[in-house]
Amino acid sequence: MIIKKLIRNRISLIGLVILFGFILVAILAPVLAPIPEELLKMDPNRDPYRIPRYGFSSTPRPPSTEHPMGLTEGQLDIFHGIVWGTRTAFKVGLIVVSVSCLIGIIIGSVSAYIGGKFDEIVMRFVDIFMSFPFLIAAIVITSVLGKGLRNVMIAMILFRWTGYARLIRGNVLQVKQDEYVMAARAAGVSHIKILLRHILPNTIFPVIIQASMNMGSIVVTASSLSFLGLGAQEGYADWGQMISYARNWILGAPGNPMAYWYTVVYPGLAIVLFVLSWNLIGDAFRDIMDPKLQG
Amino acid sequence: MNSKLKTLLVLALVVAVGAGVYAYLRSRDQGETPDEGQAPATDLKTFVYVSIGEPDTLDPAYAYDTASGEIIHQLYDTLFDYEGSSLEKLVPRLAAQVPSIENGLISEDGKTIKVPIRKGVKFHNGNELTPEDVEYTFERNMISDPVGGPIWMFFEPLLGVQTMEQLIAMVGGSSDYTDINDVDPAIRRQVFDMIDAAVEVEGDAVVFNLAAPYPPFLQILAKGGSWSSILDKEWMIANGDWDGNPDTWAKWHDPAKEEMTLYEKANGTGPFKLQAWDRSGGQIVLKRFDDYYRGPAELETVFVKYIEEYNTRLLMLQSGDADAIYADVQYLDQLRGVEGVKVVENLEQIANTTLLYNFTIPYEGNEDIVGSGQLDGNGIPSDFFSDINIRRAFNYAFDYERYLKEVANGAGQIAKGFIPAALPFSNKDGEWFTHDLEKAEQFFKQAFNGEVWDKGFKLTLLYNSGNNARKTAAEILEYNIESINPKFQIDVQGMQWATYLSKLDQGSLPVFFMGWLMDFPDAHNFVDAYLRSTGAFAGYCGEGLVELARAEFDDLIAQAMQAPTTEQREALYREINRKAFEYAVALPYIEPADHRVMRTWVQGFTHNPAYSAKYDFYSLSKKVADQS
Amino acid sequence: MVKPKERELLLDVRGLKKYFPITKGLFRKTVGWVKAVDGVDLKVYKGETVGLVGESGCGKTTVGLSLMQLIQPTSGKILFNHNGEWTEVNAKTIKGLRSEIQMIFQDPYSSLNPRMRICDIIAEPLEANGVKNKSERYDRVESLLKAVGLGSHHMRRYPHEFSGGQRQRIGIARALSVNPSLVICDEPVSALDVSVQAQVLNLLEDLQAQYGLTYLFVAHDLSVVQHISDRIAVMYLGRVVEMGNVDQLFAHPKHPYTEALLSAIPSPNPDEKGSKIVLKGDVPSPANPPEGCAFHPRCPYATELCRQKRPQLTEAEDGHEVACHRWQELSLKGVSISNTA
Amino acid sequence: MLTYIARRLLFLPIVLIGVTLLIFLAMSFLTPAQLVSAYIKSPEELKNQSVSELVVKYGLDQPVWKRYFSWMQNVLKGDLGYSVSANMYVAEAIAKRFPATLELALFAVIPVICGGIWLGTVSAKNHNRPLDHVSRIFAIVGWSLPDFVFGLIILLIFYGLLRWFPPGRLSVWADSVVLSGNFIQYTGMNTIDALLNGRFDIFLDALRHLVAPTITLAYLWWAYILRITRSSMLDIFSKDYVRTARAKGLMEKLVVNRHVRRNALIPVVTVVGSMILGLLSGVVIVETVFDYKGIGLLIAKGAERMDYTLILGTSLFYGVLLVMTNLIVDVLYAVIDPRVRLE
Repeated sequence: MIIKKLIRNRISLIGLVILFGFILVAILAPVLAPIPEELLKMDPNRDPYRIPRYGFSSTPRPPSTEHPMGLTEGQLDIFHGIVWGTRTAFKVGLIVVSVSCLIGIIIGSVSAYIGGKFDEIVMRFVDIFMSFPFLIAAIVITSVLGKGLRNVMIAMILFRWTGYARLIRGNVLQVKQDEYVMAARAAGVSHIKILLRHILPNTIFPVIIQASMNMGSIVVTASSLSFLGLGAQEGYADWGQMISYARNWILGAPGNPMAYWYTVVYPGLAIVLFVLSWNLIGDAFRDIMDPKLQG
Repeated sequence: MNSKLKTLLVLALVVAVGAGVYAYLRSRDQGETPDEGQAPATDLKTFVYVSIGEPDTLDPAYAYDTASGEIIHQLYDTLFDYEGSSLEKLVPRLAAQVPSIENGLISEDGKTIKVPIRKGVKFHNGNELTPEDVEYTFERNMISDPVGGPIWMFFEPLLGVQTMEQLIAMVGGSSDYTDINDVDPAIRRQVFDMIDAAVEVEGDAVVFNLAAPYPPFLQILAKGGSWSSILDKEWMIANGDWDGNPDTWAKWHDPAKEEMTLYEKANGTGPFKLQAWDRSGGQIVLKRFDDYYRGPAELETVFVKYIEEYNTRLLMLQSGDADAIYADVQYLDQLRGVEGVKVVENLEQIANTTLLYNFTIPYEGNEDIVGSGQLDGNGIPSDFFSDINIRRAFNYAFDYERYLKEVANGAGQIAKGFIPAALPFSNKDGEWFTHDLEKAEQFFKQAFNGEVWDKGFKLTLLYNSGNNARKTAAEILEYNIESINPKFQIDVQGMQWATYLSKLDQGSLPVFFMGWLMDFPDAHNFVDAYLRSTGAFAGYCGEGLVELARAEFDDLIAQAMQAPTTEQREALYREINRKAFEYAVALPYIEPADHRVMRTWVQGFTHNPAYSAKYDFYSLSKKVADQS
Repeated sequence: MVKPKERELLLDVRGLKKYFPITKGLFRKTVGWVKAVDGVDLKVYKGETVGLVGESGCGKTTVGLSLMQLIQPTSGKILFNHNGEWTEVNAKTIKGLRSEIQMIFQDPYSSLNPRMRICDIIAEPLEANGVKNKSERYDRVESLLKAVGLGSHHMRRYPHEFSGGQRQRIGIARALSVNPSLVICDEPVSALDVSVQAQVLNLLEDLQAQYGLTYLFVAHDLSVVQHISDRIAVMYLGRVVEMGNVDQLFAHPKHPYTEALLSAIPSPNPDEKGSKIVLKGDVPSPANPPEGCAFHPRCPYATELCRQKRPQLTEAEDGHEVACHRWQELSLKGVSISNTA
Repeated sequence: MLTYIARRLLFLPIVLIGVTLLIFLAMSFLTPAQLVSAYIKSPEELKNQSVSELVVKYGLDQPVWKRYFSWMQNVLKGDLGYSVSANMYVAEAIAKRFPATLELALFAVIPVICGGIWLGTVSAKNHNRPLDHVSRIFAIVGWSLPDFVFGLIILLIFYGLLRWFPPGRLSVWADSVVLSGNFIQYTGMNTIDALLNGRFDIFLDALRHLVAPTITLAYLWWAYILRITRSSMLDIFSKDYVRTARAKGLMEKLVVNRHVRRNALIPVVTVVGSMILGLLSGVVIVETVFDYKGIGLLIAKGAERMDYTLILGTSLFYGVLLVMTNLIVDVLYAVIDPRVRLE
């Protein structure tokens, strides 16, 4: 029913089409951008996420028949990076959103359900996490655990769950007062079952919508971290990192500001479209789910 | 609420429009159209240099980084300077004469050096320079000796040790103290007496008493070494620094950098005075010192700004807001041939970059780097690089030409040994490794009795992330070694600097990159760093290297310093170079050249590779050729 | 209807109190108490229906929730006759007593989880009380649905597909699923249309007969409980002010508050002149109840004594208790049951 | 209300202790050699640096709890320590850098809020019509753009091509005046200081440097405000009192102005609080691109170098800022919306 409505809404249809395109690219990545033969010969276990480089000079090279999107700084193939970066984007987005959402939901709902002093303490704990500067956290975590996408994800998860925790807590506080919860307690249902069966199904939806809308911003945040040198391993297919490779070429050559346009336009477009699709769907989704906004 | 909102909107609009109109008027004011900006944005007496990385400190006893040296260079003078771009020929500055054996100022045994001091030189505050100031400068710097600072360069020639700690140990104290105040006062007094005796005033001259002959000593005192900047004793004492008292000096030993007197103050004899170090604004403002003894500089004001973002620096240069900027060598393509901008390239630099091998790699807690720790194709054994064949194979596998051409953008030359070609006694005509995959294969086949060739290995090659050139060097090595045998696996990984440093400190990196930029232009500075068992990097290279260095290099290096004639020195360095090749101690691959990026209106740029400053502002001026 | 004394006592509530703290200031210091229930004694016999009546805020729902231990009483004893053995109902024992005491909730719209199927809603107490076998549970659900007048085809539906009356039947089925002996009905019909109310009440009566249930029936007006109750307790500001069997209480109320409540029952007889007693003022705050008899500021018969001394609940006649200083002097107006029947 | 404020402030020390403990906990995972990287910036500086000596000199070999207590003691004495990466005492660094960021945030907030609310209103009034779609997509694109890409484009256009709005905080000539010693820096905010010193030319110069970062921030944040305004406006549109007002035949403009906007702004207030917080701490990248020397740059640099005195000091500062901002928002909320009561 929701999907039908999403399709009928023209704006969200655009979002769905773009997203579907990305999913297709992600699935077909090994076909679209296989590891070049000669590299595979040298290293049969080569990680496909590692972008092949075609030389060691840093100056980018424009698109050609061999490299349809050109080579970015360090002669890395932009097309390969974009295609495999799609998988990275989904991976990062889905993992960060689902894990932080899960943590937020557990902590927020339990805290609200138990209530009282416990709730107050947990909320102060949330405050502490919220006042911890995210950037510092990301830097410290990558120093402790090492550079790489996984650790960037851990950093993002650590400081994203608080938002979900707050959101669900508010909802649970409301639902907790409903009579069906009382009825379940009167029936002697255990607290865990009450939470799982009665409270969560009636509170989780807004959180999930929120989470789906965050998919996009997580990819942007990850790319900002790459800009600060905290993101994926260098040379790893990640859009944010590809943009940061373009960083010093954005201004082009003097007198020709478009000299290196391909280094920034392709990865930039990938990020913008990806985020846009999630936001369009999320926005429409919210309109649909919120009966107040109907008509 | 609504009317407030409107007011805010109107306000915002007014601000925006006002700013726009103002900007327009300003650009008209200066009579310039946005086309490339033929005139500097600032007047001809103001110079703006946009660099990266702020100085650590302005105290010559502490400063050991190039950014600090850059500023100290402008504020102070030293006893000598190099003539033009020469590295050997010295001219007197605050000294009245350059000492030599010929003019009798250097004793026959080379251990006593007398330096007559120039008269009539004024400090920025008007005080006149005296020989006591010079004596004070060296003694004060030696008693301060901040950890990791440059003062070892005084200790080594004058007292034969590297640090204050070693000096205390030498006179009989324990070197195992945490606080200098715990050291027996008698020993402290003894230590002071030795420092005191090392530098003495004799009439109008200062006498340095060396522990042993030290050929590059005068270079250590020359311009380019910020540590030899001459201070004003009277002013220093007035500002709370050590007053020359032999018993209280411990109070000024190894202070925190921010507590040092000259941390953000300066009173030198240099051509520029410090007007402000605006740390919150990331800039330093220098003003011309009108009483400079060589005549006032052309420029009145110099702004050194620190901006990390390359794009911003680039745009500032293009618009004429900056007269010169720092740019990485890999972006020079964008700058060459730009109207109004000149790129001065291939400036000689006395430095090299090297890939060092760890002869004894620890296994415990290091599994993420050494893998299985065995020669089974999934890792490397602890003594991997102790096998000379492995080291030779690596050295033959690296593609030096390609690095120079593609990564270094052609700037510099391929290293042939540890002593840069620009210095005397280098290995430029000797035998050295070249890119030769056949030889590399041959050595790999010999390594570990052929086991390496059969089983292969897996090696993690770490670099500190953000350093693109080193990453690429690692990948060139990876590409070449992997192409020799598919069982050879090299995994290139970036690591954050803090973690990298920590790993390095634990000695757990199997191979690592190091650069060495000279302290003073002498072969000793390089062989000491790379080849001596007490050298700067030996600690990171494992016990295996230390043993090798002790057995093969230490004596040769010491002899080379004591050699009475240049010919004898040369012979000894030739032997050192030969052994370095024979043992394939490490993989030096480039001696990078330097470059400058400035506007064409900048005149008078000179270059001396010994200078820590990229620009000697005293020699610079701005002239706009076409003022029609 | 049987005389109460011949019956076996099922529930004995003694001095039940529930105070909610009022906090204030920086450190949440307790500065007072809302005395929602302030010493309630209540006896319920097997098989009977006791109505608990009072205006909203008088504490009647709190009594119900306290009995179920859904809120913790401040003090007092709740004793329950569990197969001839007396058990004190508290947080520890309530687990074992869930299958004995059940509750029907006020709002059929919010008392059913909108995201659960009917069969699961009704089976939930069974599951919680140890019936592990799923088909056994569903068999029971099916028979319960039949008992409350719904069909087995309703099992797989969701609550929003039902009307209010049907939902309340589901609520009843849920309460009965574990075969309780005592059912606390918390205003089970107040949210329903008048036409449906009677159906539900009749169902409750039928079920009582069928399963031998005992009801504690909480309501805010007397007209509802009149049909179904054997005895009625009238509450005012956290205390029981009058208690007796339906005939006694309706015909001869002894407390002025009961009289006022009775007068508010609309009479179906158009000839009878409505002489509705309108009480002055609002119900006082339970945080700050009046001195003396809590009802005195609104009582048309209040005297100086009422202002000073709190009357105790005393037995006026057989099984008819009242808390009023003047019950003997006053002759209050009741209603005849036949009239309203 | 006063007790509410007092109660909330009572939690401030708890939050602060929590934040700092958390940082120390994280630090305890780091080896002393990792912490030394605050003092050694690059491999080139390893020449004669002895990592172990520096560890001893700066007490980095002490157990974490010991360092925490000695740090805490100093904080209670009012000493936040010295930051190696900033070359300043931490308190001084915050005092000098924060006004710059505050100035930027304040300037950015005006167009962000005004523009965002205006767009949100337009969008809501034209619900599901092309104008709604256009303004939403416009805003979502802003939200989807990585800020450094957008910032660099703005820099290229307004400085590189048009030369209108240069990077930095002041021009060289203005810097000369400010650093000459005759210019008193009262607040650290250049625009205000310039007016207080009676230097209108410097005021304009400061303003000129603020325009480009402001545009960047505004564009990136518009989507946020737009979305909130739009949905809360739509919410209000469906309310009975608005229907009544419409039914009365009130002009649409009056309906919007009198009934809708005021009520729709209530949720915006909460968002503005968190937005200002975000602006105050999260403008690292805009500050980097426009060389705007604010606190974001300071923190990024400090964190990169593991300068833990700076990290702790700024976290403490931000903890205070967060608690205060949240408090102000809550109070403001209660003031605007009579239904909200603070307990």
